[in-house]
Amino acid sequence: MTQAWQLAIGPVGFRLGSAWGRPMTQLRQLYDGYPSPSFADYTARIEPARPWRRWLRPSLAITGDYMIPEALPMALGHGLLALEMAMNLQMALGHRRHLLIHAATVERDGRALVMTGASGSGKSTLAAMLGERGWRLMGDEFALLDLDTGSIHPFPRAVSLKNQSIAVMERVAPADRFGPLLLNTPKGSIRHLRPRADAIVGMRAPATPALLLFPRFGAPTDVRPVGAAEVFVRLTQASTNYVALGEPGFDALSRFALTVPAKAIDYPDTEAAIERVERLWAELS
Amino acid sequence: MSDETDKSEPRTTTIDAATSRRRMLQLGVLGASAVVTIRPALAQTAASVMNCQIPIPDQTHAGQYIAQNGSTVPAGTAGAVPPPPRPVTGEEAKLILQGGTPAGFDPNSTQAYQSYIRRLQQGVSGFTCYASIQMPRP
Amino acid sequence: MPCESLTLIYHRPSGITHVVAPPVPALLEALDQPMTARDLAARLGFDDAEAVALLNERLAELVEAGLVRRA
Amino acid sequence: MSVMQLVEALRDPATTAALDRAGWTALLSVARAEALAGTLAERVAGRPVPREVGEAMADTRKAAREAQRAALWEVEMMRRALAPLKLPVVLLKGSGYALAGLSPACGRQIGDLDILVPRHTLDAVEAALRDAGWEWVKQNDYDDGYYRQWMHELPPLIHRSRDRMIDVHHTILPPTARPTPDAAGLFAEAVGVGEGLAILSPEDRVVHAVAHLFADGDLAGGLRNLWDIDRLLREAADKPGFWGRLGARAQRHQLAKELARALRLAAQLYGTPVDPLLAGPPHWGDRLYIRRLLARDDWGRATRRLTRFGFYVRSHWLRMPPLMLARHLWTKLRRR
Repeated sequence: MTQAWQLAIGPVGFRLGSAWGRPMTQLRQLYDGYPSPSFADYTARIEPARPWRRWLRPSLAITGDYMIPEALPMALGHGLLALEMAMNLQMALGHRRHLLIHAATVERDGRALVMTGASGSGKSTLAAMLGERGWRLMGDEFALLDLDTGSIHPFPRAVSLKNQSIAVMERVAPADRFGPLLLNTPKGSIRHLRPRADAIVGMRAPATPALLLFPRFGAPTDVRPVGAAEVFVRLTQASTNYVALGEPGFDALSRFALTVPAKAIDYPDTEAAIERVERLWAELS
Repeated sequence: MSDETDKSEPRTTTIDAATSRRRMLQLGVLGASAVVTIRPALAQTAASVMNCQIPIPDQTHAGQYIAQNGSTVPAGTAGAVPPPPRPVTGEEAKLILQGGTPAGFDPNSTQAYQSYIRRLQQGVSGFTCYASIQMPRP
Repeated sequence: MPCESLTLIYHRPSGITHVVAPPVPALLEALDQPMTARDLAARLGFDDAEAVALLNERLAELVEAGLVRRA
Repeated sequence: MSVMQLVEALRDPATTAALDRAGWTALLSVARAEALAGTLAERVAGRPVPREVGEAMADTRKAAREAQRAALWEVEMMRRALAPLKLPVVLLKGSGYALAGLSPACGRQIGDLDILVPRHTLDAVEAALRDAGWEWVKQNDYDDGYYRQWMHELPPLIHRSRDRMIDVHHTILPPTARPTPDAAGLFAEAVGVGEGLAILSPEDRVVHAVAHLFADGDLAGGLRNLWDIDRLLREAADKPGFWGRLGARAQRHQLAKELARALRLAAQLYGTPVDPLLAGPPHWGDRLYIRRLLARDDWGRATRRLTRFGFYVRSHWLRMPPLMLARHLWTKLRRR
């Protein structure tokens, strides 16, 4: 492997490999300050889609300990994104230590606010923004639900900002925390943002879930309660490993659904959302 | 025919009000499908962390046209449309399934492509991708 | 939409979760021993043919889900 | 070389004591690539390992056990579907090992459900499974025709709500393969495990694992298949007369040469106790097989492209006459 590096994100260690130098250099800059563990739970790699694709019109395949067929080869210029996706893939297919929920999470006073929803719901941007305003960012991609304690473990990857939200965050976060701007990726424009130092320092500190939100961007402000059964079903569909975990997964998720208050929240813009989130949070205690 | 419940006791958690026998006696309740089995959401999430593609048609039928009902037919068949110049991505497939036309596609062809995607079966290339995008999202 | 009374079932032998709506919990409760579909209908107080036919549909669902076994 | 490290760890878990954390990282990647992670995790259970390694191994063991539960449930649902037919149903490979509690099952990854039924019952079995919710995994016309005409199994079926596949076999090698196993003999010697289900006899289990090792694919998953053979042999080796019966069964199924090769490879890699007469003298070709079995680097990547391709062609050579092989490779090639 031409380029290799090990990276810890929350409780998970990754060994990363790349056939090219540049994506790895970008990744190491983006994750500056993160620990480099000596044992890795998962190996994630990017390699030439075909042997000659290393040099000739390079295109890369996302792979590792776990892989899926029919993945679209990506352009070398998007190598950083590919490495990120390779890590996501290992988690989605292989992780069994926690119940993995596709959600963004922030923490305050030891209690976690979990936001789940399809991509485009704005949960990443919302979490990133809250992370700049007094909350600790625990992660924008996966929430790791502890099967024994019911708490949430951080998985503070660099936030993946898409399209319009890039400019929104560029106004509030310093330039040295941003990765390169990636244009024309399969998901549009992408720019990664390293979380603030408190998120990295605190990346082994779990938090108790206190509120679950289903945000939806682009509609007039509205808040509706969501019943426990609906929460349960929606979270099984937002989880990559619920079925594989068996009974511990059922216990953890039903406990979460029965004890954590849940609201669906529609919002027209990030400011309105933050104002509403703060109010809901204040109403909790 | 006789039925028996499975010997091993299942764990149940009842949410909200308990059922009363009286209520279940209503035919309306009895008439509706009452079991939802939780299935793995892996494909869906895999799609959101990966991106996938659907070749139309698959390589074994390369060069064939797509009929309006989505089947592959010999090139030049009346009423059928030529395949798209490249595989459709998951995002484009989603748009096509909603009746839209991705940039660079002939609007007159998308009906046939939509039928083709709907008819995809396990084992045909593109199926995993299709399965991942047609699953209901939370 | 308010969430109507739903029951979550974790079925240990299969490791599969089912979300069931009425009348399934009551059906499973009534099926406390092997019995014929006719016995079950009688126990639940169904007498007309339409109800028995619908009951059989629900039982078929439960058989496919593996919660009820045809003997 | 890390694949050898995996082989040694399975053979003697104490060899892992020398590994540092980087060594464990590589070992785990290689084990995952060879579908042996669960097996490895069970082998090293209880040994002193670095804390993070212990956590990863515990996760892996739990995952394997949960997956076996799902596989056994699939067996039960199949049993319920086929019970009215009152047929002899023989469970093959992983599900069979798991249901009978045989040692290869420990930590083993179980893929599709493989069953063996008498050839003349295939139509009835197909109908019963479809009634119970299994559906065709519809391939294209070529594949479907290929299966029905040439293979030793129905085209695979998948259950519509559980997404699990079942392969229904009527013998253990395709009719086109040069060896012709005695299918009736497999049923005659099968051992009941209750509720109308059976597994192959101890000797036939080994012969089937051997057929599977050499005939399926390009020796892909070879280390795992060879591990099955090692475990099966160790479990049966002490039974009086076992080796004699094993030799006779291999003859009967026309797989004596393949058995001898598998015994030599297992002995060499896993230190399996084997009967020297059955294994025969070392053969120059064994080295090629070993080379192929160990073709992986410590990132879990497949290496030795040429050796692999050679075995791919060879595996089909064993399964089909030359002209059909040419046609098959041509069709597959055009599809790429």
